[in-house]
Amino acid sequence: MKVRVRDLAVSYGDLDVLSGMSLDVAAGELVSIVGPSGCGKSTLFGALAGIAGEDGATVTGTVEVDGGPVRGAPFGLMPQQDLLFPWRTVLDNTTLGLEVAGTSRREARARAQALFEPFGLAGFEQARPGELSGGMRQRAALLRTVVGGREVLLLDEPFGALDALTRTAMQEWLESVRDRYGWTTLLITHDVREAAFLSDRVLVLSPRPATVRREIAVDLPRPRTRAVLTDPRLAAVEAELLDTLRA
Amino acid sequence: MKVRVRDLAVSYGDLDVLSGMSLDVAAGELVSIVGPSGCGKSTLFGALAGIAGEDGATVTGTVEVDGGPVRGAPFGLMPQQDLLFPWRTVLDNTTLGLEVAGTSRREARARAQALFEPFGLAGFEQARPGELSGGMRQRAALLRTVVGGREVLLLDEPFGALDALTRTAMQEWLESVRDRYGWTTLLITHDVREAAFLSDRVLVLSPRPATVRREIAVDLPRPRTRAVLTDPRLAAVEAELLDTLRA
Amino acid sequence: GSGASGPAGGGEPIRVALDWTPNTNHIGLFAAQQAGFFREAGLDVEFLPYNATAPETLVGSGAADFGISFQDTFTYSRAAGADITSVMAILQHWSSAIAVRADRTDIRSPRDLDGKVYAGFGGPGEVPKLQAVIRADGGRGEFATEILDTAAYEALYAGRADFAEPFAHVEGVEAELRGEPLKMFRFTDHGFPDAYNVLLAGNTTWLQENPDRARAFVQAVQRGYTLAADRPAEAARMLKEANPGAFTDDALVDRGAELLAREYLRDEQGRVGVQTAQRWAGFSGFLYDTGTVTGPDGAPVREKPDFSTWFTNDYLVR
Amino acid sequence: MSPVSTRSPVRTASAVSTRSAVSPAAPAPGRTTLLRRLAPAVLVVAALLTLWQAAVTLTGVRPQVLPSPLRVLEQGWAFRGALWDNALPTIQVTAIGFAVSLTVAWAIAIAVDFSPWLRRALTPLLVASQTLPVMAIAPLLIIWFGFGLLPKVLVIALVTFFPVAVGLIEGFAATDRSATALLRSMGASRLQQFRYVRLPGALPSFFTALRVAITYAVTGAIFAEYVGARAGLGIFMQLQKNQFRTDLVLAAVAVTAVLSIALFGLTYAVQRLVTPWYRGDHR
Amino acid sequence: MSPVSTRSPVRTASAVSTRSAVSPAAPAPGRTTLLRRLAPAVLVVAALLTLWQAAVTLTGVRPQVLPSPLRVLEQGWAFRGALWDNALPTIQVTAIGFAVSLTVAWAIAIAVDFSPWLRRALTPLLVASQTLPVMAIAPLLIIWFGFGLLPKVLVIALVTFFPVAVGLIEGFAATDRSATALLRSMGASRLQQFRYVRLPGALPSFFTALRVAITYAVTGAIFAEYVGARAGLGIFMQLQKNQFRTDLVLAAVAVTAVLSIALFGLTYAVQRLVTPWYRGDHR
Ligand SMILES: Nc1ncnc2c1ncn2[C@@H]1O[C@H](COP(=O)(O)OP(=O)(O)OP(=O)(O)O)[C@@H](O)[C@H]1O
Ligand SMILES: Nc1ncnc2c1ncn2[C@@H]1O[C@H](COP(=O)(O)OP(=O)(O)OP(=O)(O)O)[C@@H](O)[C@H]1O
Ligand SMILES: [Mg+2]
Ligand SMILES: [Mg+2]
Repeated sequence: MKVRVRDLAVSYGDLDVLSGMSLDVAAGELVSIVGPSGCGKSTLFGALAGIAGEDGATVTGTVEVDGGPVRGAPFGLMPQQDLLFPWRTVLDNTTLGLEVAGTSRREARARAQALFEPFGLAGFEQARPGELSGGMRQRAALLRTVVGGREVLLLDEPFGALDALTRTAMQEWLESVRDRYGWTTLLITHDVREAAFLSDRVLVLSPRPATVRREIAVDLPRPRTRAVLTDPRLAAVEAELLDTLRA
Repeated sequence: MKVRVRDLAVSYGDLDVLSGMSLDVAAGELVSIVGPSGCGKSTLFGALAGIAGEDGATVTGTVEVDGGPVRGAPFGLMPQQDLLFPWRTVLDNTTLGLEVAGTSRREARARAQALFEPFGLAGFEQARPGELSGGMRQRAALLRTVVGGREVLLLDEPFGALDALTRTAMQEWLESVRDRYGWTTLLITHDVREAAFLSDRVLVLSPRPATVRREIAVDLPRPRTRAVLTDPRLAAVEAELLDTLRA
Repeated sequence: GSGASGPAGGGEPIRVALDWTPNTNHIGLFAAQQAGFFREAGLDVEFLPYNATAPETLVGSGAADFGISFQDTFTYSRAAGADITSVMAILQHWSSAIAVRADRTDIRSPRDLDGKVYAGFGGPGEVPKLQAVIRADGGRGEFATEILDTAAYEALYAGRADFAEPFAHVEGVEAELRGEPLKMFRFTDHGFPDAYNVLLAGNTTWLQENPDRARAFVQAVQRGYTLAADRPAEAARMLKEANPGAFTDDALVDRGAELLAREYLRDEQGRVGVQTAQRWAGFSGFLYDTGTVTGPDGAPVREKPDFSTWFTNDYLVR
Repeated sequence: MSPVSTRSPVRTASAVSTRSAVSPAAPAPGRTTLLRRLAPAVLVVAALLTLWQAAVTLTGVRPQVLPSPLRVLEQGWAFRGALWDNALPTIQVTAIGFAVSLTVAWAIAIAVDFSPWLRRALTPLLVASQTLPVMAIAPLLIIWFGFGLLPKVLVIALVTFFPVAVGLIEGFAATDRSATALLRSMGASRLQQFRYVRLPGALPSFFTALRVAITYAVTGAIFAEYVGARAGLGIFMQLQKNQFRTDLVLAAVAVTAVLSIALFGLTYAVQRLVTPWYRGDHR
Repeated sequence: MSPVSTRSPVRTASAVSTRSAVSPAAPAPGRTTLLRRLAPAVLVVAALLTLWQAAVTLTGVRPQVLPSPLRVLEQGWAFRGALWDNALPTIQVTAIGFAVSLTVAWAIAIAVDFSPWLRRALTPLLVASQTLPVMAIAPLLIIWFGFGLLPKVLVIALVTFFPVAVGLIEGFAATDRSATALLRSMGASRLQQFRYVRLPGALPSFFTALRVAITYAVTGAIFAEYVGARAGLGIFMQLQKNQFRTDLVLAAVAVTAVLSIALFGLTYAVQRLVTPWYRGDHR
């Protein structure tokens, strides 16, 4: 198992957000997490990335990566609020993860620059984050995360602010490169179709305090193309997810 | 016409965002606006609400409300970034529009409080915005807007961060009360199904610089219920919208 | 004006501005207060709190009626148009002197000060005065000046400066008490005219309008300084009693008072307070000659005034 | 795998139990925490004093030049009555002066925030006001206002209003542009925009400035006593200095320092009360 | 409906053409804008000077107590050589002293930001350092460091480092917690967190503090000259004060004010260079 979580419990003061959550993610797998708003999805990511304590949470439980303690910074987190830094240009925002990892600025810029075109951000390299639209900010934040070169990606609603078209394009981009880089990915989404389309497995969380209520495997061939969207198996997964959520 | 916009053009320095946009919204109508990310939807709202100049835009054109110049503050804007104030509790954030309009604090609180339950925010009245999840923040921002009692609502992606279930519940809530209060509503969304479900008309914008590329009327009975979701006419509108966007 | 009423005419108190925190220069003032001389004269006297404003400015502008002054500051202020008159000489002679540390064997007389560092206060007449003394002693009068104001003595003691101009009866005593005595070169020993080191100045207009109260006040002060000249120990006690908490070192006050009584409070005829035109013309005339005195318009004045209009002995007991 | 308590958030595979990194783990809150918070300061001050004592003892420097801390303490204690009697008027004038100062700073900052014209008109004057040497204006103050409380209050206000005014002005100006825009879209008047956004947004900046200014308040009061005072720590210092009692001057300085530090500490308490939402991470 | 140009954003039905409310509409940028920006200050200063001139003429107050502004100007001009000769050393010592002050402030603020222990240990010391009356420590400085540049530089640093240090410390502490968290999640070291988030986040706060501190720099230098100097504006003031030349004292004060205002203005230029992303709405 790439990531192994056992009995993870997180609370903010009296508010129990996660209570004894356990989950496993295999290397190269894409696991989606769906659940009602406010159930604790973002909190789970915060706990995995080791920063839940930063805003006052009490965290207990075990997190293992590659069967051992977490070493270094294997998680690449794309937070729900994009958290672009106003004092950096868009380009320099996207190189942040690389710079922190010690990549030279020049090299980092070159690598990030290459993604501006497919991310629809070409021409905005030198803009400040405040000059971007909501969807552009989100794409910049995603770019920053995927270019950071971490083993496990934690994507919190990466496509939430995108229109249908841009969204599909970005999903397809992710599907096409995921394999190439061998990313293990955890994806929070509120779009069950997106979850079904992209995932190997989908975890449905219960309302707060969250536990894994149901785990649904998506048995569809990879790489997935637009054709999958009309596959009845996809519709079935979608329906099952909605049913579970409604329960 | 409740709202009449003619030849609205907005640019940020050299970047033309809107170029000669014209549109009309009748009283009580719900008009959705869809368009590619970064095309200028939020900018349009900023220009209507009279605040585009605030971040350096040049605005030309005409905006009329009820056939005359804009007087007072007829627009209730829900911005894409929720803009909850960290120094106010969630409850006091939601009463902001009322307080500005001169409603007493007590009265304002009572009115906002009544919506905390249907908005799934009960128990978080005294929390600070920083203690809310992404979806909860969005709901609080929507609550602040709808409780403000303005004639024209400008909702910028009000349900973007909500899971399918919560989203449906909120859409249904909006549909059920819209009529009662006689709100004229402009809604930005990237969800074509949502646009079709809620709207009287949908405006599809072109990429930047944006103009209205196509206007699609949704001829479905009101009030709309869950049953409409399976109506083939809805599916047809959805398909037409996607097609127009793809063009 | 109304002040022309009898000596007992109450009205507003007489305000006296001090130049410094209470010290032995003020001994007669406080002796007069403690011994009840003011009360006997029917006067209500108020010593203004110590402050950073020159007493000449306060007296000249009417913010005070009398104030402690010095012959050099008086000269500059009066030349610049201040409405002040000297009504009494407090110190009849120079008590301030050129001082070096007693262990400075290389400095035996003022001419050895050439090329040394002077710790000064920034007074306009200081440098010409010292130059004159050094030249009179056969030196060139060339030395560096560091303007240190209140830190001058510390600089002298620490050896950062070579000479300064302290009061023999204050800093001189203090240095001795501390066991690090100073070597003093008196101005008069080196061809320099004697001067009234400390004066009592009054507001000229006020004096003219209140001649009786002025006389009563000045005479009471004169009695106070006479007491200090006759019985310094008693006067020192009064000074201390009048300013509780102001003096931490009894010996400093007592020895200072003793020295004052012995050498400085009386003139050659043994009188207290009396001034002469000749003494005024000597040092003040010298200051005019240096070209550092400026008139009300800010332009240097060289032409000497009639110094006898600057002071009066009229209010004194003769 | 038995649960282990560690301070770092979940970064290890061994079972972790971590509590907020923000409020430091405190076994028993109250007294113990306070002690632990004060310990570093106490240690460093003690070390410095020891060094100073040793230096004085070793070099044998005259107490008129540099008295030992022990001597300062001893003499300060001996003169505690006089110190207290002089501290009282200084505290009084500090309180009044600083109150005036805050009022003036708020008034100016608000006026300037509402009128760009005033901003341009007043800024150079405000800066210039900080260049007035008290010595130069002392005679004017005395002649106009006598020796009462007023001139001293004016000096303190002059010395301390500026940091607060600048902090507020910049705090107001720096508030989130989009938050103001949102309020404008609600039809909020300039006054409402101020009340709902600019004012609360500027408070952190205000408290930073307040901390700077309050530090100058006591020193400003001592300074103000140069304008003329009968009693006060400044007068006491001058009296003792003129008698070469450096030890007592330093004792008065110590009293001043303690007063200032107390006022400085107070600002944190007030801030916590006034801006409960705001948590700088004073780690 | 012909297009009308108005400054208010689209709020009217009549055709509007509005340009950013941020950068005020400027027909010809360069000179005209500058003139319009300076106009309010010039007007107010002129009004005040006229008032002062009238007051002096009417009351007939002696110039030794309060000279008229015209006299100050006239005498200042007559003594422009002396003023210039004395301004130079003051400027020099200001520059050096303020450079040292900034260095110290940054060093302390960074150290304190990295170590909560240091924060607790140093804060009271920093506050206490602001309570040292220069008059009381001047003799010590002379004894230890002589008459050279050093004691003066120390005084300026002492007077000005504190606002900057406090501004920086609080600026560092106030940076967005979630931004720091994001960097931590990237495995950023404490140093990297500082460099990428806390440092840029604190810059606005730094510049606010800088403006307060730089205002004190020139005054601090003048103050420092009390510690002992041969020339300088402070010495000039003392000399003229002793000669009862209030007009020349005020002329020197005016020079000080102009210097301070110039330095103050400079901070805005530097800020625009260093933090181009940051726009407080200095409307
Ligand atoms: N403050 C600004 N300064 C400069 N350019 C800006 C600013 N705000 C927006 N823009 C630009 O205007 C264009 C339109 O932005 P807008 O926010 O209106 O897009 P949008 O249609 O709402 O997109 P999205 O769906 O992603 O939110 C974008 O290209 C953006 O870069
Ligand atoms: N800093 C905080 N302090 C206190 N409570 C918090 C904090 N952050 C989150 N919470 C609470 O934890 C719960 C879970 O929040 P979380 O952000 O994990 O939800 P989520 O599943 O991501 O929801 P959404 O889909 O709306 O983003 C919420 O009830 C929220 O109020
Ligand atoms: Mg979330
Ligand atoms: Mg948008």
